[in-house]
Amino acid sequence: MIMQEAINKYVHDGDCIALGGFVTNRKPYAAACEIIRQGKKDLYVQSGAAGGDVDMMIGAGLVKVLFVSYLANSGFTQVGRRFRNAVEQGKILFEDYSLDVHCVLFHAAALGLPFIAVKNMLGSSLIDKWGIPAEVYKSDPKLPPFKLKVDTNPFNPDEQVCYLPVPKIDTAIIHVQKAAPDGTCRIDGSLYGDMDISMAATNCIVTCEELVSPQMLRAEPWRNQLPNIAVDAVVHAPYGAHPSQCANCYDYDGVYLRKYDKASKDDQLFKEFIDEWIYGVEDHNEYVDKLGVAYLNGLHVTPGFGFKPGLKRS
Amino acid sequence: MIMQEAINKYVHDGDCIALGGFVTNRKPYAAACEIIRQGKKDLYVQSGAAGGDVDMMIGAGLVKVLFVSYLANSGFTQVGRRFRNAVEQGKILFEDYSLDVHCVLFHAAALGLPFIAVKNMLGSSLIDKWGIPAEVYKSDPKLPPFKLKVDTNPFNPDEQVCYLPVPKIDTAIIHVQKAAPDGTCRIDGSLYGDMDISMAATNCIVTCEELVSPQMLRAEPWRNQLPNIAVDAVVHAPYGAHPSQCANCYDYDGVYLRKYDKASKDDQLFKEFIDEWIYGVEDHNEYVDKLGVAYLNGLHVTPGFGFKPGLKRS
Amino acid sequence: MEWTNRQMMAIAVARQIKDGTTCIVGTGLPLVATSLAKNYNAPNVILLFETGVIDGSPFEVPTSVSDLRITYNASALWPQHCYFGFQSNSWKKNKVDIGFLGGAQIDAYGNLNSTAIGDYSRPNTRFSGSGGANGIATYCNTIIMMKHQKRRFCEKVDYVTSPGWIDGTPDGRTKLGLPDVGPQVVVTELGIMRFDEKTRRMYLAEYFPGVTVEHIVENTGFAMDVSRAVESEPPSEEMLDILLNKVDPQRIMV
Amino acid sequence: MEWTNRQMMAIAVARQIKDGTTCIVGTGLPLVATSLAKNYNAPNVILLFETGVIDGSPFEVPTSVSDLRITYNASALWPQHCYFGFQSNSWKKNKVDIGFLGGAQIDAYGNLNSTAIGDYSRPNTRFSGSGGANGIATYCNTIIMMKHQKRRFCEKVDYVTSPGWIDGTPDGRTKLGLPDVGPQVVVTELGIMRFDEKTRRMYLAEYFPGVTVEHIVENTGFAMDVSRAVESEPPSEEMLDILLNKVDPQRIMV
Repeated sequence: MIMQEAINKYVHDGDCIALGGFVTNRKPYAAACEIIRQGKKDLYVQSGAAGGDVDMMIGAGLVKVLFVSYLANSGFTQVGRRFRNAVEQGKILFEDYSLDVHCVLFHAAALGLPFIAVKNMLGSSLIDKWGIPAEVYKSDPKLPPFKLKVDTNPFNPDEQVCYLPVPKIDTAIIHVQKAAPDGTCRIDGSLYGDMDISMAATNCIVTCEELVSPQMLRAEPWRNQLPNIAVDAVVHAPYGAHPSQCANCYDYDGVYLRKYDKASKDDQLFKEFIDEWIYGVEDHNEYVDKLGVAYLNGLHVTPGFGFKPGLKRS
Repeated sequence: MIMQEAINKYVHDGDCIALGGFVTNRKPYAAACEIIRQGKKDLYVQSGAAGGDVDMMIGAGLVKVLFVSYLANSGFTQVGRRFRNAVEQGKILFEDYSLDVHCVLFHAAALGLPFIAVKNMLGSSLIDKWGIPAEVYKSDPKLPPFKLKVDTNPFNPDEQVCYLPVPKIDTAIIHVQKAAPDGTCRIDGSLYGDMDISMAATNCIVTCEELVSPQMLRAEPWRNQLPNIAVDAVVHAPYGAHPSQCANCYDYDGVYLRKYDKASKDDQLFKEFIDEWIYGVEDHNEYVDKLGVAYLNGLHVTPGFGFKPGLKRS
Repeated sequence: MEWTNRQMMAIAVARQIKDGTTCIVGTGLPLVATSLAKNYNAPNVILLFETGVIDGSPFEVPTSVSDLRITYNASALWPQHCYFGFQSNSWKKNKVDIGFLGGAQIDAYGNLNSTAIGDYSRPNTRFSGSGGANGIATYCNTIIMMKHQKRRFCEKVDYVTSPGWIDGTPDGRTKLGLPDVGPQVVVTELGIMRFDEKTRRMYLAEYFPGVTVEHIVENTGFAMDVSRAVESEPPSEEMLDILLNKVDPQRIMV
Repeated sequence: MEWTNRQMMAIAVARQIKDGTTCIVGTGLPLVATSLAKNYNAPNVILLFETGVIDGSPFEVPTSVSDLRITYNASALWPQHCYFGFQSNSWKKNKVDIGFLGGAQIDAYGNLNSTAIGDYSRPNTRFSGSGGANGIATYCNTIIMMKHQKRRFCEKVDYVTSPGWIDGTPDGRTKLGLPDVGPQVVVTELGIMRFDEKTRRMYLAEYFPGVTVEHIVENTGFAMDVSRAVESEPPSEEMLDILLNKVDPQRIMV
């Protein structure tokens, strides 16, 4: 499937979406850019450990509600600047979790559990300060009836635990190294919560560095993370995680990330940045052509190290 | 570590243990045989999908309480015969779960959750018929206060769910293809619940086909299932899953499994069987020598197929 | 052309499988039947196993759902908890079309016992336990394969391992917290039973060629409507040939 | 021999790391400090990261806990939920010795804010959010690394992202459901603070060479006992050399 079709078919105004990867690693940037290009509105974003992908979507005004546990391009931007701006200016609704809890929420959704109870967040403001007002929780059918509830463990009345509702994700988008047209996926490097959001979501879009034959992946099925039946669309998008890292393929693009750091400080500079890099290119192919072959070659990881030693990072 | 030392150090009378694998695949038989040889008593066994490994331990009189969701050498013995005999004769305490629930209980224990709630088992006798009497649950500190509880979902008062306590496993034993002395493990083929019991248990013993260098496994860390810090003892035990299968290594030993099927029908025949194959050999090395090189060669899988086509199975 | 009732049973089940559907399969006859369907009327059927093996293509009859034979050419071998999750979500996401069940006892509403006969704590006969059956019965529409005997088709099962349509009332399942899916068809070596849309009670839909309705009634321990029963089509030569010479040439199962 | 306070801070933290221990490390100064320990006083320290990377050996300073540089020579790259589980169980199984935390605000009992300054819903300054900090604070003994400023060392933090010793009462944590672990030491660019065994309140344990106790008191927004304070040993030439020439030769962090 081509990117435009996949996003058009599986991401709608008002949907709840989740993006894979972690901060500056294997983030599905190509898909995020296409969502921005198509101008999807009023999105509910379950972001987990988000990076520039979600920061750009916030900056472009697509996000209505953000469920967040971390948002940064760590090492380049310590706090996502469009996120920060939107929160400080009261432009979006947001709700905080700890990253651990966000991870286990995605996992519980993948397991199809009715709810989950944990000990994390007890004794912290994550319990009693709610970003989404109680009345919004009650009235918005896309949201659970409330953020959480502290109560006792039914098997140990002396123990307090935190009961959490399980998120309902419409569409998950992840970027992987290898996928077959049938949907079978193989991920190298860290998985993060990618399997969880893919299994939890009603629809799952996979973008991949390499589109490979099913036979290749099925010869060693124990190395595949997602089977055909878990995936709804496979999009071939080489460098689809740029400017973030993609294990065994490329390192992050520190120069680009610093450029984004500067641009995202300011409304006007941000607008110019996305005008140039998102709206100004027709699709992901034009984007990578704009970067150029030699430039992208310079990001390739050095086999054996798993990253690019000596990479220019500032 | 050698097998005798690992079992002696990490399996004690009265412990709760869990064994990896599934029915006739990657069951840690060599370790199970050593537990029998050492005559460990009053074991609480969280068996999941058990096979001959647990059936022999029951037959040898080691098991006090069995948590079971399936026990068979499917295709060879449709119901574990020593298990069946022990239950029908009232010789052990046992508790039934569905396999799905047993799997998610192990998983919840691996996640360190205080308890877990599911929809499985609702409307079935698994809810209201308890194998372990309520007063035993209350009085035995190795057991949770009760089997389970049906109550409403706090986020949906109209929905019934089944609340389950999370098992407390003292020692998990799994058999893997490759392990390094530092504890790093790589499993080929299906994982079943092996990662879960390993992470959930206080101690984890790994037996392995091949003891390999840490460097070999650490060169591709995304292919490793258990890291060094999750494992307490690594035992080199080639053919340690015989007579069950071990992916990429050997198929099951149908002839042996049929022999066990016959022997386990009868108290006396069973005694003769374990006298010959467990008590009659000093250790796993003597066991494999008794089987012989040519015989074991005959079980090796055919690369590319993942099993041994044309294997004599009856 | 000759065939056994067990072969007819496999063929009758294969005919239930629509192409492109996804089935949760247990070992034994269900695997033979779905393999037959894959080789004849439903080439794109996807087989799932409770061990987490997804879309495997077994070509020697496997003895269990953990048999390495099942993993050949599979799409992925998921850890157990992923199977659990996929099954739990499949109902909402419409990802599994049918699951297979068997048992030692069944009642008129498709409630199944595969745990024990007699008193649960000290049974006359103990079986292997639920295995994955209960989860399939909780979340999936099911095809049940059984031996047709009076003591197995009984008024009340001794233990409900896998809930069917409970007591047949329209909210029988939902009031217990169960998704509104359930048994669709029961296939035995004598014929095919379905469940009435309104009463959810088992009725005889088809009797196999050579089997009489009376014989089925005699071997059923509860009152069963037979007014809608028709004779099944006999197996085609082609389907029987594939079953015997391609799916189970070693005749391990049929 | 010259050194900066930030380098002294890294060295002071490295000295806290016992050989053979297991530490949950965040990026930045904690990683520099633990790398220094690994190269000097604790060669067998095991580094864990909230991304599930276990026992990695980074040799170029990583910019985040998801940086590929962290995965070099790792024992395993666990999916996120396994890290969650390992951390949740580590406390019972004694598998993690120490975790690192930082923050924008800290109070006298080690409660930390890394979420927002001002009103949570409409803050003056918003930070990146908890990340893995809350989980580490829930389940692990911790070393906290902070900038030492009066507005950061404050009477009451605006938002408790990571609970410390709560209000200092002996059951402060357990009555809230938290395991009885907590902050052990706070290291800043000025000195080392510990928590009184009885009152759980922060006290000054060490001031770095060239720093006065008065300067620390002036930069602390709550009353802090300084009666037990001693001057830290200056960095050894060897340790400083390893820090500057081996651990962070590009001087990205120190």
